[in-house]
Amino acid sequence: MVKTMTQLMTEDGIRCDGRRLDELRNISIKVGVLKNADGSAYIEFGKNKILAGVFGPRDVHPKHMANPDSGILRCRYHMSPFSVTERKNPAPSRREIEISKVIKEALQPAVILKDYPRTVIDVFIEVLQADGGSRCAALDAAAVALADAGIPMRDLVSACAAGKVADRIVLDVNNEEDQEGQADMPVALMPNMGKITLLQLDGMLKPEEFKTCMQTALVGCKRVYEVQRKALMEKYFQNGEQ
Amino acid sequence: MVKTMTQLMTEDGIRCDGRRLDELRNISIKVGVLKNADGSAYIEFGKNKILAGVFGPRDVHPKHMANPDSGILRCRYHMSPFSVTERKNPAPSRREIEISKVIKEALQPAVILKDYPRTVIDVFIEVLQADGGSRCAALDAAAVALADAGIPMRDLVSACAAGKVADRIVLDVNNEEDQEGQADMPVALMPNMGKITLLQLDGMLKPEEFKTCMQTALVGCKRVYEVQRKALMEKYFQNGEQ
Amino acid sequence: MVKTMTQLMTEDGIRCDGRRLDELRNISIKVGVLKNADGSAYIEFGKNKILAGVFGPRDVHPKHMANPDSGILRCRYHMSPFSVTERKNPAPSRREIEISKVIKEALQPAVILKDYPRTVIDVFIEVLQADGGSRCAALDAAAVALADAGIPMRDLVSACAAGKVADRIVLDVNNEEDQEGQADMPVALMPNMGKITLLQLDGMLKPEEFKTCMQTALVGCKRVYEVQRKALMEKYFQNGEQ
Amino acid sequence: MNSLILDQLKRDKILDLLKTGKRIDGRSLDEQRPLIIETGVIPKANGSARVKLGDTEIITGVKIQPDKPFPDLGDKGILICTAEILPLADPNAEPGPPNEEVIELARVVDRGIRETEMIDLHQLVLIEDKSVIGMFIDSSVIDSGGNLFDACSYASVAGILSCTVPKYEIKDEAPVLVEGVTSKPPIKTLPVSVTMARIGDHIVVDPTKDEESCMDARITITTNSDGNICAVQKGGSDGFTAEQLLECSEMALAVGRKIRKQFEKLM
Amino acid sequence: MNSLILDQLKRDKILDLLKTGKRIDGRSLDEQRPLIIETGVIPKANGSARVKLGDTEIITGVKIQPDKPFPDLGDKGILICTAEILPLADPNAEPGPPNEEVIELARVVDRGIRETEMIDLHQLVLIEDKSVIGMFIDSSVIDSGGNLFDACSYASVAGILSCTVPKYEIKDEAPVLVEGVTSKPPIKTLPVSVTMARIGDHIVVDPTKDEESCMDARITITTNSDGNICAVQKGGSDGFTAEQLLECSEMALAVGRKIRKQFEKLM
Amino acid sequence: MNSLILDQLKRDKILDLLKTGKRIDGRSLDEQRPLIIETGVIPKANGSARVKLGDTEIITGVKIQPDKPFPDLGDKGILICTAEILPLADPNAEPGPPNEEVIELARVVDRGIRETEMIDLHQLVLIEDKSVIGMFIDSSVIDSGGNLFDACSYASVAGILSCTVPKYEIKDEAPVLVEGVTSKPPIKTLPVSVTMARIGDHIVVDPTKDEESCMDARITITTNSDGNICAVQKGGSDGFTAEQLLECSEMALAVGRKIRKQFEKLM
Repeated sequence: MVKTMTQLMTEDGIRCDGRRLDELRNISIKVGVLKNADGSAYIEFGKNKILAGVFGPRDVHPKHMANPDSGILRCRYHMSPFSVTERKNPAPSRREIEISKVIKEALQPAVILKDYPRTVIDVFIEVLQADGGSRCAALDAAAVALADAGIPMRDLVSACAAGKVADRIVLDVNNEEDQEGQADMPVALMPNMGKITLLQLDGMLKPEEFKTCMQTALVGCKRVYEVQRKALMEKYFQNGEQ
Repeated sequence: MVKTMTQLMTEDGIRCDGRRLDELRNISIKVGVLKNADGSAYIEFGKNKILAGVFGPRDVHPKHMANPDSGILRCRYHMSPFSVTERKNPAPSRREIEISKVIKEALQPAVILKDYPRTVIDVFIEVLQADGGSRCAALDAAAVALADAGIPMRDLVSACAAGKVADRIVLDVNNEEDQEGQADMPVALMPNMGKITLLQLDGMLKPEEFKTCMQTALVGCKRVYEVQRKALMEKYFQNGEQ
Repeated sequence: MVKTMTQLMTEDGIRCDGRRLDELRNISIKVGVLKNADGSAYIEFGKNKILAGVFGPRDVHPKHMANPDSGILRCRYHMSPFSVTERKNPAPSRREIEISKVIKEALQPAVILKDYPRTVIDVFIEVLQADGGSRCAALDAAAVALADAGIPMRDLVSACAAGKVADRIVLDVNNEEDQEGQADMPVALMPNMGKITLLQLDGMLKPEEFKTCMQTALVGCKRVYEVQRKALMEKYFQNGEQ
Repeated sequence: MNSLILDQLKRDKILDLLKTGKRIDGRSLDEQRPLIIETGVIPKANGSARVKLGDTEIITGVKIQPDKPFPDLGDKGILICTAEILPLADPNAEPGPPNEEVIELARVVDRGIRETEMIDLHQLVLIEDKSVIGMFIDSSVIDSGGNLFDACSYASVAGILSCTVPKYEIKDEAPVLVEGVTSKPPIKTLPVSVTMARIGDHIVVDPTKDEESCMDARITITTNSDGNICAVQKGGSDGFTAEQLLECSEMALAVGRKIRKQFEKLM
Repeated sequence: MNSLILDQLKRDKILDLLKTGKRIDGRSLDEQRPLIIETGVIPKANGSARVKLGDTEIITGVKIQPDKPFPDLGDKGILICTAEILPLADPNAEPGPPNEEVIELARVVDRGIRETEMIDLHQLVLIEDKSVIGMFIDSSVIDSGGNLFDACSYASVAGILSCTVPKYEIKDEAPVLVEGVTSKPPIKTLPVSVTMARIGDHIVVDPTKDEESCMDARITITTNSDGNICAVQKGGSDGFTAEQLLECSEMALAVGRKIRKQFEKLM
Repeated sequence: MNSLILDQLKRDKILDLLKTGKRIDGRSLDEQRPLIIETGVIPKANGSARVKLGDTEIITGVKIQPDKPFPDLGDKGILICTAEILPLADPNAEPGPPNEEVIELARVVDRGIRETEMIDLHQLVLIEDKSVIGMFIDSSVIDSGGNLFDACSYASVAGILSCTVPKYEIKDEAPVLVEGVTSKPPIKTLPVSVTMARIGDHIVVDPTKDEESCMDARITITTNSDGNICAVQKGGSDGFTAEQLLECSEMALAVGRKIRKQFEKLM
């Protein structure tokens, strides 16, 4: 198939979807969207549409996986068959298993597990429609869903990617930029504690670009945090009531 | 491949295998054909050749599946690789898993499980040669095998399909009629209690045809019941002895 | 692909790799090559390069597999993807599962399991490069690794194949001889107790050839035993110390 | 423990109310819960729908792509409906390969649409025996509140109705997408699945999760636009009398007519 | 519990009797149980057999269909023997993927037939390197009473002998069935598998399930019509002396001759 | 039980020493363990290496064979790196399908080599869109002593550097091996993976197994010959500050330069 190379950026730094270099895509988060889950959130982040549901703390099955000294956190990141251009096989791919692991490890520092020995907290993420940055958007929804479930947390976790496109560092890489750009760096931050809990990079960055890219992503994480906070406030403290 | 359409019925209602509209295929049932199983039966129903073996009540593995208040019933319907025209992969297909479930649910009302808490009764069905109506024939053999195993039962379960072929309602649909006919409706009946425990339909029936078709199938079930009874009598009460 | 038939033997009984009829390939065994395993050995047997590692006696998982009266022995024979000409899928093949079983049964008579009830001894074998006779070489390494792990044993187990190539009985069949020869017979022997614990045959032998072939293999086993002994002595009794 | 007792109390309440002809949520026995259908919710898919049936919620996406026909079915396109219960939909759902309940769900939804011949599959052929259009209708239960059979079926039908089918041309025997040209799928009839539960001697339409937990048996009947009965599946660990089943078939036709009007608005 | 005690008593009895040269079912040490072979039991298959060896019972079906040859084996047809123990055959059998015992069973049965070169695979080629005939010989144990190796092997051989091979013509490089024309499979030799158990110092032919439960080791030897030894498999958690194995090879030839006469009647 | 106490004591010791800027094996914080690389250890493979990084030991084999390109990537050859932890490498490793840790290991090793564009995949094309050369780089951990990420990456790189690529000609649209003609793989750059652990406030390079058991978080940074950062993976159940990560990136570049010199000797 012949494909014309997408023009990823104009000369004055306007990106293929009209954004400026440091501009996030539209983000909206709804809290408590599911009736069965103990906590839940739905995020639209650009064209990403992602659901997160949390159950727990609850008993562990199989029992031998339980930890007598602490609760455990499990995470499943899964893409719907219709979420991507070519229909995806519903069985979890190796990519989904790896992302499940890094998301779990990004959430774990924020969750206070010690108080719930022998239990599990399950975080289930379903990507209904995928765009660039789905793992960050998934993390953002999952952190809110954990809070909605009343799980005690040290901090939220806020995630956003930065990257390199047409030789420039940009915030919040979209699908086209991810596929044809030069680098993609997803980052997750515990915003109040200043702790980076997820960092990945695919691409090629000079050392100074690496620094700029990370700082750009961290700015994005903090903006995402405001959206997360607002969404939780709207559910829990609207009109001054709990 | 070009295939000439089978002539499914003559104008005076004689079917492709020579039967009349309300005529069953030949059925023969042998009881107690296996030495290892606690109960067993072999049925030939038209060209169907099916074995059923029952084990139990016995301990449940894995143990967490046991029910402290009642026995459980498990059922496996499986087709031999050589049972159909194209060699079948021996791994259970989704079709076999669904049929296993509906057969289990068709037998369950007849089996008195309350008396055997924490145990399982396993019903294993092997279709050695498949023809139209294999799930009904399998059920017929399984019910007899359960009785042969001495499992306490409220009633037998007797199954037979009816269907629509060449615009007419017929009893006991065979393979050609199933594949080229208009509707196939397998039905299972607890004959003494008048309870229908399996009902499926694939095809297209007017509401009045639906009623006729069901009634036709029920007549078939009752005739099958006589064959089941006779087979059990032959084993257990021949010559006046137990 | 057109392939010229390998000349398997000269008229005066010199084989394709230059060996005489009753000559073994080069064998070298190193004991205790792994730090994590409780016992280990590395064997080069012709072009075979095989690692064996032993863990145990240790607790059995899952627990219901434990035997209250005796230890159990488990064995896994596995080929690396790069060990054969065409890259091998890393999932265990049916061939590998069968070989694992026959190796386990060949080692079992030599291992004193009664003293370790409820435990397991795990033997893991990795074929890094495969040549003819890999199961025998694997067994030879596994027996040494068991001894290295300090598992109490009645005897070593020493294995070697014989076969029929160009109408003659030969010792220690190599890859070309295995594939184009007339018979391959792997044999394992407990050398001090004179017990044959593995015997397989693929090919075609007259009854008198069967006898000669087995005797030839047994001679090979005894020579392998000397190599095994020497390797263990070198590790444990070099310079007169334990 | 407490929740087990609450469950038991709820079951007792359901049974008590049914004796007086009432349901715990105030519905009459033959009344469905409100059905809310939203389409186009997954713009990247060729068709999609989000369906709420009471507390049950489904998202369905349709993917359309060229495919090879099944052997011996070279004159027909491919239509495959699947269904899965996402682990976030139900505290008892587990990740992993589908169990027998999910397999039954997916197969019954698929048969309901297939046996009514909702889509004219002959119109999905590009080159006979070689190349056809495949439609994959994947339904995910995102909130489980009873009667997943009907909810998944409605979401699948709505997803199909919302589809735009891309156009393919044949070049060098291979299908090539024609950008910007689409059509509606070739719809022949509108299947409506109606599920009823028997609780004691009572038949209730569209059971909730609580009603399912105390039902004796279940029947799902799919009818088409012409008022024919096209697919039936009995479930549950007890049976029905013939009279009850005939009553169910009439209910399925009556309820089906109402739902079908909602579908017609989507066309 | 009681049954464990009974099992132990039975084992003691077997061992006691063997000391006096007798077996619990009255057979002599080198005597097989009666072998009953019935062919054509699955008319829809291309070949089939039902075999009883004492209390062990097997059903084998043969399916023949065009296939692609294995790479580098383009001048040979395909022959695959499988074996499975149905869960109704044995209280200890479990549904699911085959365990190591079943895999060994299937592979030993397959090798016995393959290594004797029972079938001339070169005659099953339709177009070299492109299209060949594949024969799938699937054996199911329906009653497990010991010595599954020999019983499955006999059922496989009988199934093959009962085959009618359909004729295929090549049209446009693809095989097309020629209706109504069949032939016998190209048989070169008759393999006979003979399994012996060592119990203490005694070698017994064709062990029953009870004898297997107290055997020390097992050996399966397959011979062909010319009296050659073609496949051997030792099993069990102990070993044999060389003398015992030579004794076994003679027994396998002697018993093999008797069984082969039963096969010859099927040709 | 005792070994649990010993483990705890060892962790305490590691933490105590770090407070004084020391490591339990005497290394400085930014010092790697000795790296020993041996190539050509599997002569039957197209390339191979045995790598020891302290107590960790890896064997990597490279297989090169013609393959079909991935769809939409018809102008590139195939490069796939895998990694597995053999059960003999670690008392906690289990046979069976890879768990999430092994999947992460394999994917991070693969990305490190892929994202640096070590190999010019365009040079591995035989016929565009139809036939390409595939390189499979399979790493097996045979002794697990910490920092499997770097050890597997080094073994993969060394395996690739040791490769001889066979020559294929196209005949009748199919690739045919040209015997006796080989070339070196088209290397563009040398990736070096450097893994660091955070233990409390300390960052240590190349953690041992004992250090891993008490680390808070882990970061793996891969750099190329031009001093660019090409792949990063954070792991572990806690995080880093931004300052710590920048410090890590500098360490990765510095340590990377030393390791790269060892690779250059292999070219």
